[in-house]
Amino acid sequence: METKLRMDAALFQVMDNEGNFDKELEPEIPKDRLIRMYRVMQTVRMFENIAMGLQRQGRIGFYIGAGGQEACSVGSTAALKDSDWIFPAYREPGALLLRGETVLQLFHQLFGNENDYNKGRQMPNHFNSRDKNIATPSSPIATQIPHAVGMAIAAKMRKTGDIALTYFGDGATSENDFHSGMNFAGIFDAPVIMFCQNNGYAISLPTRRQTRAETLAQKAIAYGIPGERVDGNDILAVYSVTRKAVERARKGGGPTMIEAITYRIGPHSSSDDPTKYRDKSEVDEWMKKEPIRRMRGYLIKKGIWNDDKEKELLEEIDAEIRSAVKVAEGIAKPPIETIFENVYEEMPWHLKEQMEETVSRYGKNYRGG
Amino acid sequence: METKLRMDAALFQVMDNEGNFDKELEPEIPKDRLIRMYRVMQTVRMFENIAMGLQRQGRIGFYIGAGGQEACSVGSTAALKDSDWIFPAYREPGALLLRGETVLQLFHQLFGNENDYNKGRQMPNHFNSRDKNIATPSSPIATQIPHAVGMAIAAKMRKTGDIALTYFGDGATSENDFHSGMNFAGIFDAPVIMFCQNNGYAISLPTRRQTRAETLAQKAIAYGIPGERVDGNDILAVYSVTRKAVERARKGGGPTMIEAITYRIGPHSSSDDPTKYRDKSEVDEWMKKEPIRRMRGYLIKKGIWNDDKEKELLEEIDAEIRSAVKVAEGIAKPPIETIFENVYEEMPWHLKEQMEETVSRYGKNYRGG
Amino acid sequence: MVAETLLQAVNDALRTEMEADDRVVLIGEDVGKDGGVFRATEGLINTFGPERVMDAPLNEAGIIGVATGMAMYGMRPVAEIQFMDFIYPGFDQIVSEASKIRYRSGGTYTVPMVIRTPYGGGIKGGIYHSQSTEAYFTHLPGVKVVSPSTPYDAKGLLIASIRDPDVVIFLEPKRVYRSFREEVPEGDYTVPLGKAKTARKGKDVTLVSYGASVHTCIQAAEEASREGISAEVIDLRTLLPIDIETLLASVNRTGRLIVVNEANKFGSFAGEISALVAERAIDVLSAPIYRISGFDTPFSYTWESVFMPDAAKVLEYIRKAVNY
Amino acid sequence: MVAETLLQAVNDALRTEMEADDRVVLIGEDVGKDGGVFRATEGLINTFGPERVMDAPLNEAGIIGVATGMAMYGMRPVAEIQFMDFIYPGFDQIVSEASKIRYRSGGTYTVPMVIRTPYGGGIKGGIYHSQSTEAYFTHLPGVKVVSPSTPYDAKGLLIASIRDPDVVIFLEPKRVYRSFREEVPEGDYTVPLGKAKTARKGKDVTLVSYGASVHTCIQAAEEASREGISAEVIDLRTLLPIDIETLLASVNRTGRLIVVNEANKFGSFAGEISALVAERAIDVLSAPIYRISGFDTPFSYTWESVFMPDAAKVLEYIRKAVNY
Ligand SMILES: Cc1ncc(C[n+]2csc(CCOP(=O)(O)OP(=O)(O)O)c2C)c(N)n1
Ligand SMILES: Cc1ncc(C[n+]2csc(CCOP(=O)(O)OP(=O)(O)O)c2C)c(N)n1
Ligand SMILES: [Mg+2]
Ligand SMILES: [Mg+2]
Repeated sequence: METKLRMDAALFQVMDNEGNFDKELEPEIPKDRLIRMYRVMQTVRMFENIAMGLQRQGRIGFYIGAGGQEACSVGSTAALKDSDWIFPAYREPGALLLRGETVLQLFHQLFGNENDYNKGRQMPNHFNSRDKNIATPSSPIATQIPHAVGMAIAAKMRKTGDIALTYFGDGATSENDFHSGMNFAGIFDAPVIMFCQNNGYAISLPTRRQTRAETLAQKAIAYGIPGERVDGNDILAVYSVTRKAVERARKGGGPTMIEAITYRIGPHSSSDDPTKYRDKSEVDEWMKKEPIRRMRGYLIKKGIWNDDKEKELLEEIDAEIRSAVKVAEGIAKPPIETIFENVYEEMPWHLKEQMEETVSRYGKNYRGG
Repeated sequence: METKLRMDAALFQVMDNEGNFDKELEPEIPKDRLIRMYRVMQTVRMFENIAMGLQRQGRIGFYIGAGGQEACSVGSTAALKDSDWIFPAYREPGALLLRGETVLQLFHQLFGNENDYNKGRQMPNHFNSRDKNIATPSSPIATQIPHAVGMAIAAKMRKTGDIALTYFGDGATSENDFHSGMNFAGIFDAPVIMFCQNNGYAISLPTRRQTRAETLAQKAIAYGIPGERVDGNDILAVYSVTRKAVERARKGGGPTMIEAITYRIGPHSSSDDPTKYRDKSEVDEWMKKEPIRRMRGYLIKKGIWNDDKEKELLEEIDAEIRSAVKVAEGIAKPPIETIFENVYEEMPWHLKEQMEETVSRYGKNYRGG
Repeated sequence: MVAETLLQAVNDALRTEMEADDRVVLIGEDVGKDGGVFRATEGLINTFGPERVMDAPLNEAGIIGVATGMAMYGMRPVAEIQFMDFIYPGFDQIVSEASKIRYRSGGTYTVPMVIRTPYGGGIKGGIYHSQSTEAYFTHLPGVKVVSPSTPYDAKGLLIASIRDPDVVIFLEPKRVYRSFREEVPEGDYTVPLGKAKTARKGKDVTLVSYGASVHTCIQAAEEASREGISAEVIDLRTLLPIDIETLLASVNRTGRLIVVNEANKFGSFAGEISALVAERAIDVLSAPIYRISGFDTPFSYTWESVFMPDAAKVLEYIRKAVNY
Repeated sequence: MVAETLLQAVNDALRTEMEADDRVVLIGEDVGKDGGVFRATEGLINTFGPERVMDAPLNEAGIIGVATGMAMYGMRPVAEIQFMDFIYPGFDQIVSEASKIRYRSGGTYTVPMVIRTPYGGGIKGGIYHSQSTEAYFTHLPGVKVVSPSTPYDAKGLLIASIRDPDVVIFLEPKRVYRSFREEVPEGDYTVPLGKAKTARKGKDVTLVSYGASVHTCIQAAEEASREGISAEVIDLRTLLPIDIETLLASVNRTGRLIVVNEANKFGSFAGEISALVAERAIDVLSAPIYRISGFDTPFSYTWESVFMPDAAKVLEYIRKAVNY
């Protein structure tokens, strides 16, 4: 009659803060791929620095960064096939970039210009890419989780072998849609990965006030599915843990929840003042575990990286970003008619009427003054 | 770094199917109290038989029974003080009766007459009793769980020492309000008991299709709170497990979730046909574990019960119920004006207008034709 | 042709589309073995198996959210919510997600999904098994809202809804589920979304309604005709987008408008209909625009029949409008 | 008297009531140390401690459901939902529970609770930080719906709401949060629920509005006066129950009605206002009842200023109404 439930609350790690790594645990990732992953991490970080500047200058309306969390999205996306589906939140530009989305395209989104896939309808950092199988995020927290499950169930019905992965934060685990998604995933054996970036805070609320559970991974037990904990600033560990979950899902083993322990270095968003709720000493402590430095340490120790390459890379990225800003900022807003499009496949009479009235007021193809 | 989480999935039991009991585990309950508990169990069962008959005759509109689950509500309510709060679902007439609510009052509710506390506004079996600290249930599943938590937090603020207990089913654990309630209970250390009657089905859905988790009690792990499993047809075990949770809550130890394994003998409700989704053999199997027979066996083995007493009791209850039906059925509906009352504390103009129009159509104090 | 109840017509539509299109899948509580608490999905699991007739756990957000993900992938999910009163735990998935996915993604993702749910009074369901809250959906850009009043329309509208590229909230008047039978074509046909039906011709006053109340209006119109009053009855069928042409054409002819529904009156969809006419045809009106709706109270168990507008009440307002 | 912004007035009201009544507790996301994302609860945790200023986990159903339980016990919880756009995960707790507890229990249990939330556009919040969905609450028996447009009213209405024995949905126009200051009495005063305010007297046309749009109406009315048109502006303040007397008295005088709000037009609360007048005062109208609202699309990030009605648009309709 007696069953014991157990779970390792231990954190899976492959490398230390300096990039020293455990050869036994080191995943096999081709050298070029490693460098590409590193490049994307650096791009995300530099992108953020520049975007935050644009926000402060009022050139974009808002920004919400991923600084400190780059290993999470890049490491886990690297473990997927490009045909797998990703349901992001707002801290995963790394997923898009690793899949080959351009920096320019991301800036189209930030500026909400007419090349933005979203047609300028969403706040900055709501990146989607249909072409790259990356779904359309919204602002309400956790709502994408059941979508990922539905997509995974559909892919399973269609026997494509594709799986879905969804990103969300520690705060999101309190939301109802987390509960819905986890439970449906378990019951329908969905090939889906629930990737939780536990960055210690939901805006101002520390994780220990978000739940009385010691870990977030143990929430998986409630749904009878495996839960894993990984050092989210160790990209090799993130890769390996995700890989394992991917294999399980692809083999019909169902869902996995991954809790990646990480930290957001900056504010929650450009509207946030983190000094209200956390100490500088805490940030300093986490800076030692910062993922880009660790990855660089690893690459150097493996002998595939050096200072020259670093310098060259940073210059390249910087140029790419600056040129993207220039181009994207120069592109016009989507025309005023786009307000009324895509509400339905066909525009119903009342929207046509509203569009006509608006166009009569502002002019056809108006793009702002 | 390593933490092991564990939980006993074992079922706590004090007596077997014949009422043979473990002296070590036997709780201390005074003889009169035991007999009172037994009486309430029998009342619930006989009440149901008669009410289902009334429903079939069209004298009441609907019925939803507790047959087979009597030990759950009676055993757990017995472990509370009368000043503790109860947030019921719809299978807990036993809780009301044990607290001294009358059979007659329950029939007022079923007939929706003017003596019904609800003023005839709810379907049958939505029993509340403000006087007995039993909250007002609704039909949506699981919504009462956060209320119980809020009440418990308030009682803690007020330092009354009172706690709250809420009842819900296996199906309810899938609902979002379960997730909300469990998480808030944990975080705010609420003196609350989450009492889950796992009767194996949510209408037609078996529990193993409700969640991939092996037990429902393990869901507590997701919230960092203790989870217990108990034989829900063993009233002594239910009493003891609840008692432990009550003590923990009263001492400031916070919430407990209890999963009581039980079975509903009858249909989900008077609208349900259980032969569509479960076999007779399953019902027969469970009849062997039926809680009233077990309790009777225990009382007899303790030497405080016999056939004469049984006969007398059943006659008494039968008379009580029949007289209650007669009285309640004869009482008029609440007057038509009650449609408009209690929407707000003071009736706003638009409701007054609607009431006046209605009264002008049907007459003042109209009670149906 | 077979004589079917509205409920059977719903079942027929589901079966017809599931046979025709293997992207159509059902998901909901008790939709499998049990065949749904009203039996709308009866027998479908035997034909199409549990993969396409998905018995869901007790969680409406999951039902709608998971169906949304399936629709984004290209399936055609039909989600059942057991009673409209229980749609709210999944409301966010409709309001924030399904309805806005096409828009927010610039049209790159779409959600061709139907959410079916029984609504309205008439089964002694009390507060929580009787509500008509269509106004929460008619105020939501990105969804269409449909409600049939007859078996023929139910089948044709449901097939059209399943084929529709947008989110369709399909409201089934449970009071009509088994109230009468009607000849319904076998196999495949559609009734187009966005088109109202003139259920009864008339020239003195226009009654606009949908769902179960349509029958109340027809009854009242027949009684009125005995008094020499000719009432037109319009069955909207689709609430959003509303068929403004049929509505205005009728009011322009009759000069009088009464809107009838079962919802709580204040802020209901009847107000929108009234406002549309007050904006576009005020000059033709020779009487106030009356709305006959449920009371602004929770739905009453005991007083169900008083809560829901009946023909007598509608007749009273017809007289009032004509004699104004 | 102190000069306060609307945001400060909200903070002041909370502090005033928390000092006066220890049953008043706050619960919401980031309301503690952070002082709320808009700073509405700034400093309160220092004075009243974390037991009365409860930082909640990220779960709106829990915030509202737990507050409901506290209210049933006799506390006076004030729940904050960070943005109105995020109220939907907790919608069921409002629609099915808080609003119906008094009724369904025959008046034996009550829920004296306030749910505060910022709403409307004006901060470049895009689809999900800009919505005005008051129509979902004005259609809900059992709740009152309040929206202030000025600091003075904000403080007085919020104190009145906290003292009210029913559930009050308190909608704060975030566009007005910091847009101007006004003299506000120190300490305790109330502005009664259910009473509209004539924000500007006029005789040719009645503009009815609430929240941020009131200021748009006033601006338009001022521009109109330069053209010799005298527009009256009514600030409803309480949407439910609506102050029908003030509304009808004004329309009876002016004979023309324009309703202005930011919500999606179709099915919005503006329709209810129009319908009330079309039902009760149609004979006095010398022009159609116009509604100026947001478009029937999700709220637009890029086109925010076009989405929200501006004074120019209101002026256009004033002219239209007067010249009809
Ligand atoms: C339903 C909902 N409630 C509240 C918010 C406001 N909000 C935006 S982000 C956030 C915190 C999210 O925390 P977490 O899930 O840990 O993600 P993180 O931002 O830390 O990556 C909150 C409360 C929201 N977007 N959606
Ligand atoms: C939110 C909601 N969804 C659906 C229903 C319909 N419904 C009524 S009872 C029930 C099953 C409940 O199962 P469980 O929680 O196990 O309780 P039991 O009836 O077995 O005691 C369902 C689905 C409901 N009442 N509320
Ligand atoms: Mg976080
Ligand atoms: Mg059950």
